[in-house]
Amino acid sequence: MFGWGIFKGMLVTLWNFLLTYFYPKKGIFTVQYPEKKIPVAQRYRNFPFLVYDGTPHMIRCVACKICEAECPPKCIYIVPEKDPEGKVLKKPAVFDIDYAICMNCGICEEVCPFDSIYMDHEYELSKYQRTEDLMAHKEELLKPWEHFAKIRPLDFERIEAKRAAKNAKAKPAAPAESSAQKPGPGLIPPRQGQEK
Amino acid sequence: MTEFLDQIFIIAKNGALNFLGVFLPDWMILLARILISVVTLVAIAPVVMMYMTWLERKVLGRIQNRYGPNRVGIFGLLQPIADGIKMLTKEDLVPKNADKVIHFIAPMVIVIAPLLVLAVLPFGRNLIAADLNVGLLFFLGVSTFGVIALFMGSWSSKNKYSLLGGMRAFAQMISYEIPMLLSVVPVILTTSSLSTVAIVEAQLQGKWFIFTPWGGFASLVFFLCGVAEVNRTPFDLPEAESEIVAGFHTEYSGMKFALFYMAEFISTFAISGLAVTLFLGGWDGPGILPSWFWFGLKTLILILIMIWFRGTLPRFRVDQLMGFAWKVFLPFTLGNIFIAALWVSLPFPGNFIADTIGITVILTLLQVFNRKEMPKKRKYLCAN
Amino acid sequence: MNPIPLNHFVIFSLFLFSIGLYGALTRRNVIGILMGIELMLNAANINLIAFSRYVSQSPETGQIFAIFVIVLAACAAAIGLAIVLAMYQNRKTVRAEDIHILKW
Amino acid sequence: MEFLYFLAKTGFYATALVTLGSAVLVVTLRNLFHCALALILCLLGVAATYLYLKAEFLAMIQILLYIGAIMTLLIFAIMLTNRLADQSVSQTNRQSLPAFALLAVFNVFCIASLTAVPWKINPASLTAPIDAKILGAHLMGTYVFPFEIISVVLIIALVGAVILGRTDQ
Repeated sequence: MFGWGIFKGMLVTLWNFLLTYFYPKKGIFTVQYPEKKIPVAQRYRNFPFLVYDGTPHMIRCVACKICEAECPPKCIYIVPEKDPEGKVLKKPAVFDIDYAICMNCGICEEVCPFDSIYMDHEYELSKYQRTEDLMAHKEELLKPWEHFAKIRPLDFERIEAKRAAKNAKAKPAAPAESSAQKPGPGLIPPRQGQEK
Repeated sequence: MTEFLDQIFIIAKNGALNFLGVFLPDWMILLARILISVVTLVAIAPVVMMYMTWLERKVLGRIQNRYGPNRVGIFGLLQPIADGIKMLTKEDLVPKNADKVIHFIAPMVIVIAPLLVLAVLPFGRNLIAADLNVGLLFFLGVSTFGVIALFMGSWSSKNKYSLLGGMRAFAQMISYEIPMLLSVVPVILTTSSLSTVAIVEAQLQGKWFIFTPWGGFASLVFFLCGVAEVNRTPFDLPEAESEIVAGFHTEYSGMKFALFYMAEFISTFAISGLAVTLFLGGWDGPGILPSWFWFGLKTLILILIMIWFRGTLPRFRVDQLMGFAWKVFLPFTLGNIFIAALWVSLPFPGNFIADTIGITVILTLLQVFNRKEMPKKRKYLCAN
Repeated sequence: MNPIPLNHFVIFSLFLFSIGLYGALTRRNVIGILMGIELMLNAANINLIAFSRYVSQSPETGQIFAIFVIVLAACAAAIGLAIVLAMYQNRKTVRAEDIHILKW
Repeated sequence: MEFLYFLAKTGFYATALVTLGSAVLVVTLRNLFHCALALILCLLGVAATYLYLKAEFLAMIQILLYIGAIMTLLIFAIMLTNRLADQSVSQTNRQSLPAFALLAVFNVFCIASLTAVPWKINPASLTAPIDAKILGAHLMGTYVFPFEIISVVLIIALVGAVILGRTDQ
């Protein structure tokens, strides 16, 4: 019959229209953004942040500049602290990451031997000025280690285990060799599992 | 109580006039009587238009499994006001070598046509602005005005796309106006009067024309021609963004563009109102609820159907668009007039049989002659 | 309430007719001439209806004639514009002066 | 109520002025499209005069047929032939002055003779209501023969127009 296709098409839209009212779970999937946010996956990575234990002075970074060398777009800038006599200390005085250039590849996280820089989950980063505001200085980068535990619990356990093993080995002053990687409970966490 | 509710607007108007009558000469009262109905119509039309845009965006959203606007106001109810302000504050461009005078007048003239049509619609029992005894002809005459204004807009902006869009809109509206005219003739034939109030009175107590065999098809044709007359999907080729930039209102921005938009929505309201008056029994409904409520409800249903069309149907190609009007609608409406004549002249059992035979004959003839254009049944190879 | 005197209608249609005639006589563009003719036909219509309303015994005759005049004006306009289009396509001109020799 | 009838009569003279004004515009404007729009305004004025003569059906037919059909045709023709109609050259040919003089004389002569005639006003037909039904009855009754001939003429005219206007492929 002539208009049969049109009729079936109209029924499909009517069905969707009614679905959104009477059976919203199946029908409508819009998330009202500012009020509710879609949870981010654990392995999601955005701009890096520096870790400190306890107080911001106890910064883990020792200004070894490996990440500065390894960073492909060269967006990290480190100046180590000097004590009054001019001896270089093992703490960064200036640690800048240019968010405008950083392509959040995560290489600095992998090469850092002191577990001091990790990729963050923070994505609401809109600023007014492209040059000044996007240049993140040390103070803005510093975040407590508990923050890392909150956003990436699985990696947190794996790194804690690794650090604990290293400390235990260092204490009896045995020569440190790289301990076998403890097989974590599967590196890619299933999506549902992250809501612990 | 229902009688009071039904005539509430008339009582309010008479009350106001009696109050004014105290200190105004009587001829001024006559002018005031006319002025009140005119002012209410001209005030209500833009409000109706604003909230039709809101309704359209909400319903379209829901069809596409998303919420419509819900940020401005509780359910996005202030969204039309926000749109209005946006349109007012937008810069108003006039192309350099455009025909300044006509470019300025066109949006004004295009809004006049649908507003004039509202004067003839019977919103409720004796709730009509101007009860002309040539009401229906007035509507059809004035709807040709929109065509001319549309062409003024597209011709004066001296832009190839708007001229092309204007030409297509011009051709489409003319070729859909004739079937619309002819689909109204059976209604005039049965009620033997052109006044819209008489037409509604002929359909009281549920004897709506849509239930008669010729009425059902004539209302379908009238409604589809109305959709085409208003340039809405699936006949919205002239102002489709994908084909020719924005058709005839390419060179318009700011408030002038909003006027084109307003004209489209008010004529949507007017045409669905008229379809209700002609075929769905105007304000006829069970007595409990007031008469103007029934008119509003039926018009709302028709507007929702038009929005439903917009949410589902793809757009016509130009030649299909024209071919559909001339090859399907026109022959059908011509035959339909003959069937309506049969319906009026024959006694009760005879006219049903005659009409059904007549309609089946016409439909089969249409199918046979349009065999070439009808899309073949597509066989999808990977269907099984 | 005395109605509008008949003479006013007659003078009004006379003016309209003379403007139309002036347009038809002096317009250079052929479509301008057609517009002049439309004006003259309208003036005639006004006279028909005015006289049928004021003077004649059966007032509807004037209106029926006016309907016939409108229909014939439509035919005249259709044929006139078809001729204009044919002229435009063959002789590439729209001016009335260029068509002054009877042969092609 | 007297004031209202006065208002109605002045209304007629206002419409007459507007119509004559737009008629003059039709004849004098350079841009043909502006002429067409002035003609539309003039036709509307004529429709308004029909309303003053209590011929509503005619007024609506005028708007529907004249503005809806004939003017649309005219605007199509203007648009199709617009490329050649250059506005620089003067739009009126040489006969404009003699034509104007002749017409002025003709007008003066007509007005003098017309106003002198005492028209025999028939008051009955002034208020006789004429609506679509009576017109239809007469069209189908006493005037059915011209009605049929008109439809034949229309068909012939339209077929002729199509043949004339058709560009031979």
